[in-house]
Amino acid sequence: MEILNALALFTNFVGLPALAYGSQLALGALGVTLIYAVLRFTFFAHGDLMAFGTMVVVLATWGLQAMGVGLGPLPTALLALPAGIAAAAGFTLLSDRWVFAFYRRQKAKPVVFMIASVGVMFLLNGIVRIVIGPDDQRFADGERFLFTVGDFRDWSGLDEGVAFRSTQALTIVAAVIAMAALFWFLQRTRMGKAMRAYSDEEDLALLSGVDPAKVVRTAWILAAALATLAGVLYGLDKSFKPFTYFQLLLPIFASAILGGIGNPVGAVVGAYIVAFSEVMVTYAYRKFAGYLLPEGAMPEGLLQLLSTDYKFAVSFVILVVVLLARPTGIFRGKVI
Amino acid sequence: MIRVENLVKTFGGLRAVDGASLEIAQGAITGLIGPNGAGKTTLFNVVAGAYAPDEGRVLLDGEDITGLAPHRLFDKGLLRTFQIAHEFSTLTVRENLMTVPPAQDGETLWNAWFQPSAVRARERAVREKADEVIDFLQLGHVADELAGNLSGGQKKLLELGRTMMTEARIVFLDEVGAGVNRTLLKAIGEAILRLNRERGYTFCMIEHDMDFIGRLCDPVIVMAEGKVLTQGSVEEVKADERVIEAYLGRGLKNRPARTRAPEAGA
Amino acid sequence: MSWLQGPARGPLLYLVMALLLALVGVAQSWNVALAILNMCLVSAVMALGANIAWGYAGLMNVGLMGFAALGGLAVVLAAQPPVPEAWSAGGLRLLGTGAALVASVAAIALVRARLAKGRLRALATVAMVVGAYALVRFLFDPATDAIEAVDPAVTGYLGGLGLPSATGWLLGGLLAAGAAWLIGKVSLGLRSDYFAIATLGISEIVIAVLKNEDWLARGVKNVTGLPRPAPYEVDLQASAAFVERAQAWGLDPAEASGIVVKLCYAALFAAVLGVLLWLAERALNSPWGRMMRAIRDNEVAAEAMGKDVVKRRLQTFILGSAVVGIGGAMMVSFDGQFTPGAYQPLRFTFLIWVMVIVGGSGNNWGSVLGGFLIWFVWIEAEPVGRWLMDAATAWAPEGNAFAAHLQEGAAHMRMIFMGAILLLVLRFAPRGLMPEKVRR
Amino acid sequence: MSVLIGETMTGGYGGADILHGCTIAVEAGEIAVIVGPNGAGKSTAMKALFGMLPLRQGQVRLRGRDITALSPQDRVKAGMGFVPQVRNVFASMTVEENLEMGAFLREDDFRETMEMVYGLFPILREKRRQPAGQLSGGQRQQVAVGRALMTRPEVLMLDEPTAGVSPIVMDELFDKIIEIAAAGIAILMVEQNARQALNIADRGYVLAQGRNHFTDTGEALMANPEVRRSFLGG
Amino acid sequence: APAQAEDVKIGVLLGYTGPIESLTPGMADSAELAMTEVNNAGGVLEGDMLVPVRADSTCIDAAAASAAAERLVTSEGAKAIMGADCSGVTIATLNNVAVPNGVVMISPSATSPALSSIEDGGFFFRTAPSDARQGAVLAEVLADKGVTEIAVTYTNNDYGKGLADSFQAAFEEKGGKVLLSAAHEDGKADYSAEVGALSATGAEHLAVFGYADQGGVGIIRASVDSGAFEKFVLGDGMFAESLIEAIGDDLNGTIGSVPWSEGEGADAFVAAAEAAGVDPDGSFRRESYDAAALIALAMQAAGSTDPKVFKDSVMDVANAPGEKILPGELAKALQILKDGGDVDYVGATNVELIGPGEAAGTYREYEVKDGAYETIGFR
Ligand SMILES: Nc1ncnc2c1ncn2[C@@H]1O[C@H](COP(=O)(O)OP(=O)(O)OP(=O)(O)O)[C@@H](O)[C@H]1O
Ligand SMILES: Nc1ncnc2c1ncn2[C@@H]1O[C@H](COP(=O)(O)OP(=O)(O)OP(=O)(O)O)[C@@H](O)[C@H]1O
Ligand SMILES: [Mg+2]
Ligand SMILES: [Mg+2]
Repeated sequence: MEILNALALFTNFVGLPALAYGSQLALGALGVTLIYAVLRFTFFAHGDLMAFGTMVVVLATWGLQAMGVGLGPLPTALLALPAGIAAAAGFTLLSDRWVFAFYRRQKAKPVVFMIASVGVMFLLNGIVRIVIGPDDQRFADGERFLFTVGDFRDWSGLDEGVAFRSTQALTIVAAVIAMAALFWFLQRTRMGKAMRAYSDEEDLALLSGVDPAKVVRTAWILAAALATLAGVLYGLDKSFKPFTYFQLLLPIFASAILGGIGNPVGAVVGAYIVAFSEVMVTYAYRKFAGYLLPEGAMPEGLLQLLSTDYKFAVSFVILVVVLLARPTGIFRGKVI
Repeated sequence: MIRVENLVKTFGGLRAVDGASLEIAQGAITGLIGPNGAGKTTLFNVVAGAYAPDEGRVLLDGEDITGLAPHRLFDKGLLRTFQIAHEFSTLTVRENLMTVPPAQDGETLWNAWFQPSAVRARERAVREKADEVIDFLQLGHVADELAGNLSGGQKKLLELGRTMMTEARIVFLDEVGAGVNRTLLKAIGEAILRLNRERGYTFCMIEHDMDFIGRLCDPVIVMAEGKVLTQGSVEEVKADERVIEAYLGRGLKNRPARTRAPEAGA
Repeated sequence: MSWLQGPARGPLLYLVMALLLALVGVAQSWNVALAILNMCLVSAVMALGANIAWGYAGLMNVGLMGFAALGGLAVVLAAQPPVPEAWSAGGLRLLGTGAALVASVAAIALVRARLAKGRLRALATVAMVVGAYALVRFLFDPATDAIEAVDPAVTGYLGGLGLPSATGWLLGGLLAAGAAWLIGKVSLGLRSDYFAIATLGISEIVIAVLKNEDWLARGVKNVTGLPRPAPYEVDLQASAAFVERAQAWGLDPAEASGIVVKLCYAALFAAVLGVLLWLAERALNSPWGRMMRAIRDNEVAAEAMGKDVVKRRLQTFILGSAVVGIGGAMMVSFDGQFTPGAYQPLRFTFLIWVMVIVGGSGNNWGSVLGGFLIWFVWIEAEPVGRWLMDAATAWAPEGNAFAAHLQEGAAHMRMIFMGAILLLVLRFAPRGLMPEKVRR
Repeated sequence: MSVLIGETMTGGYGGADILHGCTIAVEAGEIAVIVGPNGAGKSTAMKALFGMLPLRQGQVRLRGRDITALSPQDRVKAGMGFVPQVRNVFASMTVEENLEMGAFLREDDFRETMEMVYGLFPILREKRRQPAGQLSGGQRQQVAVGRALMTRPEVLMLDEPTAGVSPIVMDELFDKIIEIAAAGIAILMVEQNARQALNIADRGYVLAQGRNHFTDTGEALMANPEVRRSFLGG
Repeated sequence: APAQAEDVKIGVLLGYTGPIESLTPGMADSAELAMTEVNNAGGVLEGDMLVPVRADSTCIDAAAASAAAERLVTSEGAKAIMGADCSGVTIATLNNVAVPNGVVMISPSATSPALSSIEDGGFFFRTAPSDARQGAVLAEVLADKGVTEIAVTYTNNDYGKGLADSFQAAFEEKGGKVLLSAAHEDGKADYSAEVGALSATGAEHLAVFGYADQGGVGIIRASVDSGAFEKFVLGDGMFAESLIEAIGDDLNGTIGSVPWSEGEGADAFVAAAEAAGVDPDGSFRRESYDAAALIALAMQAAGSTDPKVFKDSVMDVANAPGEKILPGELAKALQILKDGGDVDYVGATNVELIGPGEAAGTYREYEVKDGAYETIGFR
């Protein structure tokens, strides 16, 4: 019983939150990794692209809610998702036409693309805030929980409860599916191979008959879709605020790099490592130990390895340590 | 001068060099041939310090140099070229060459900042030397071109040129001839001979052009599947049935169907 | 436009930059122009530092923020008066902790040197590291607690050495160089983006330490009122001679004092920038610079040509970081305060990168120009952005909901304008305003 | 009439012209070989024929149709195949994927062609699952040629296909090329193994400084003492 | 002869972009509401109209904030600055711009103790009360409720840290115990680590000293979702209607404190704001209104728009004696001052400037009941 309590406690405060947060990062990292894999640069505007796509979804959701359309227990935002994806894809395609295509023709270095993407980031940053404002926006509806702490306690008879939110479940499932799909797409499909070929050796890809325009277009559309999906799921779970989306960028990059950039599986694994290291290293294990240790042996201290002040630092320490052992990430990512 | 003992280098499950032992004699021009993928380049890389071997040792004049960093080996007079050209692409051809001489005055910041005249004097000497090499390799018209813009063959020449910029004791050439025009290659061969005779350079060269090998090398070492297959003079090796089977082949089976003579002109 | 490609391009662009600043002086005020100029100079120093690592050696240092912050910390440590109460409360114990730390590291090194490689050595190392950690924490925690308890609202830290402010710049360079040495040792084995993210991570760690270790520089409680290397405006205004002189020039004393103080800063900053630029140019155009560019282009070949790539990389990384540290120190001196919470990657890392790339990586003068231009735009984007928004909504009648909504977002036009300028400049100068020179 | 002809091609990489009115043509079932010193513009001429270089003057015609303005990928669609001199494999993709990329535009079943390539270069079958970037120099070259063979083009252009391959593989390759040409495909290649190449060539071009210096049958060029001395290494 | 009526520019220096960009528009609106009210009442002095000029402090970038302030003062000619917001940039702009140029600055939100002792030449005031007082108030509230153990989380800046420190000191003095005091960074994506650590203390109450639309709400949401805490104690930064909207019924039972004027001050502000179409709900909006109002009243009282003159009147209008002035009554106040009378500006937050010109503040103790803030009492 005590062991079960300890397990429930751990699941509730470490396991599930880290898994959900990891999945949120993973969806973002998949987009970053895709752009890197195909277009060979670090896309700084990804956080703000997530915000942009989500913004459109929020507006559309409000519209649907006003019309009384809904999905029952599921959030209405899922219904509005295509609108957000379309808008984000439209934006990326336009920005490619007006910005990135030029540097491709110039055969500019990756760092120039990167800085150009910082420019796009500034633009998106302003657009999103002018359209919807910098505030917190809520657009979640439907059932918030699959089961709450109380439900779980009643059901199991344990002292400790576990809560599981529907958005957490959605995010985890979406992350895994997106990873598998992207992996399959890049490895197995004709288009996926064309994309990898294009990224490896652009001129040679042309000589094989690959249509560069199509490759680039597909990459942007997929990235926009991933960004919007990531943004919406995050927003449903927490809330939508543009600044937070920008702040997501660093952990997302860390995840993608840690797993080995360019590799979808790496992005997801990296994301889970970042998330779990944040939560596990800073968790106070006192209560947990209390369940496992004999009666009355509850330790005095908090049994916290590091204070949460250093939570962000912890994930970066882990990042650096992992990179020292595997210099191109866990799954041996690309080096450009 | 160089002794390779039981060298093993694996990549994952693949044993690229699989217990090769060989010796390169002082003052000789040793040829290294073998089928594609025999492990020749990998062997070079291990000897030159680019890879650490899984097993075995490399001795230079009796001293164990296994696993020394490439720049340390360079200091000991061991030079190498790369099969796939490794030019400094945003430096000009001349700068590429001028980079090579070791321990240049201007390569420490202190001198660069506060000893300009000494640096300038040394630069002049290095530049002269570079221009000599450029002339020899017929690269004069591209001396100020970025090395990244050279043609495939020109890059190979530059590879070779770098080894001519400094006093070396032993030079490892990895297919310097591939992609180089045969007339020029002939001149290069003569230069190699001269360096060998006059300055006492020792050479070890990988090459697939048997004429070239034949003109320069003695002895020739044949590698296959990571091991040394045989060794001997060019004639001995050419006559070896195993070498013919694995490497040299027996000439063309087909004869081209000559159709028309080309139109004149153009 | 061909004259824009010739040798006159650089001077011309600098002239344009000077005109832009003069325009601000005339249209807004000279105080604004000088305030911008001073930060332009600081930004130029930071951009120069980033360019040394990137342009010379191809090292993507995305931890600029951390080095800038360390430079800032140095100003606190150099210029603030010491806090004797804090020293007596925990200073000795803290020094003892430091000694214990050094001793432990030495002991570990010794044991590792003595024992043969193997399981025993690994075990001993781990045991000693754990022991050392426990010991250090045992000494460290009470010491810092005692220090932080000394009047936490005002001090609660050890204070500095009470030296002149500008010594902090030198110390900032040294501190950043020391950190760079450590970081470089650990992470220079990594390639391109992996190295970048590692430096980014380490800079976040540096900031986390600065924010949370209050005994060092008060953490998020900030150190304010740092001594200045220039006179105070109020003192000038109080000086009769100054007021008289100002009035003789037909200037308002307050305005004149602001201008004079800013000019003092500008002179100091320009001197530092000048020296650094001279050293950087000299190095780049020497065989050393050629060697570094060779390493940047192809490290495998450079290594085979006898260049000690690892050492040279580390050297360049340290130099570049030190310059960023100096820039960070100058900025803190200019702001008059050290606020760890203010260090955000966007402002202190990526903006500097934008400066380097827009200016032209690999070209010192270009980076400096980039520092000037981008800082200028960063600041002037705000009024221009508002003005643009006003212009864009001028058509609308009073009370138009759409126009009102746009007006609410006027502040964010700043970002749009910033982005637009960045993209435009990069469009017309894809290799930077002053691209790396090809030495023929 | 030639299947592929580049007529009086003039152009370069943005700076000075590299090609100066150079003309290259090849006919169906014919093997044409370009030789010349390093930096003569041979690769540049090949790139120009394939539309990877803007021409200031001259035109490129495929079966009489002017294709000067066509993009490289459209020329592939029109039946041309090309193996560049450098950067001619997809380094992070496996050998098999490299070959598949060669057949990217083919709708039919290409397994047979792949078998043919594996038959020609047996080592590639062994290394099927290995990223091409990890191959030895000669093996990479085989992958590069194999990729182009997968296209089954009407005009096959090879830039130094034998650089770095062993003699036995070179022979196999030339055998195959003769076979392919015999099937009616036009073959244009640049070679520094010039004597072996001219041996099997129907037509040879000697290029120097971006200009045609000699144009004749392979045999005739081999017999020309000046050509031998200046370009073929005696 | 009466001087020509002219425009008096007032800088509104807040971080419109950056970490607290979501707080600032409401603050600026509230400040401008006060100015509009003054203008509708005929302006100050001889009908001089107050013209707000916004400038971006970015909240974090001291150099950018100084440049913006420099522009406000030396280019636009602002006579006073309503701002800045975050303590760091406030101190920088005060030292580098306001004091050198002799311009009055009233910050609605900078709570750092360092500002109390700064050499401001009498130009600096703030309507945000210092943290020390609030910490004591909250400790008292809890002690009265018999709470002896608590976990604390604060936003990792000088406001949060200062409040957490002063609260901890006061609480422990009363015999309570702070089991864990953990910082949280605003604007981060996820707070489950913090909540996990805090809940492991076993404390029943969680004190949150953050911002209602920043990390604070993230902490509360994560706590409620995981069942970590059900009872929250909130600092003033957390007081906002949006918090109740965001969290819903789970917030019931939460207690907290917020600077408030006893009586109708806050309600009057709500009424005045709503009448003008400004959202009255949000952090530091009342303080912003008060700051702007003080500027106007001080000008009127001093009979001058010269900051070097009217700086000395700020304390007078803010404190007794005089007629008490609530939000929406600025017209009346201006009239009284014109007539030579005396006012005691109470405003939305019961402004009472003490010592070096900062708010002493009364606090309203509230509890959330049925999704609404209910006043328990004032301290
Ligand atoms: N980095 C690597 N990873 C995996 N396998 C490798 C790597 N480098 C070489 N190999 C393999 O090792 C074997 C030997 O390669 P090596 O380059 O030494 O051949 P080589 O004898 O130089 O051939 P060539 O004549 O074609 O240049 C090859 O089968 C190659 O595929
Ligand atoms: N990308 C480029 N940019 C500028 N100049 C180039 C570029 N590529 C080649 N060149 C120049 O064009 C000339 C011809 O190059 P090309 O590659 O056509 O020679 P090549 O005849 O193929 O020689 P090789 O036998 O060495 O391959 C050379 O002088 C070279 O320096
Ligand atoms: Mg090889
Ligand atoms: Mg060529």
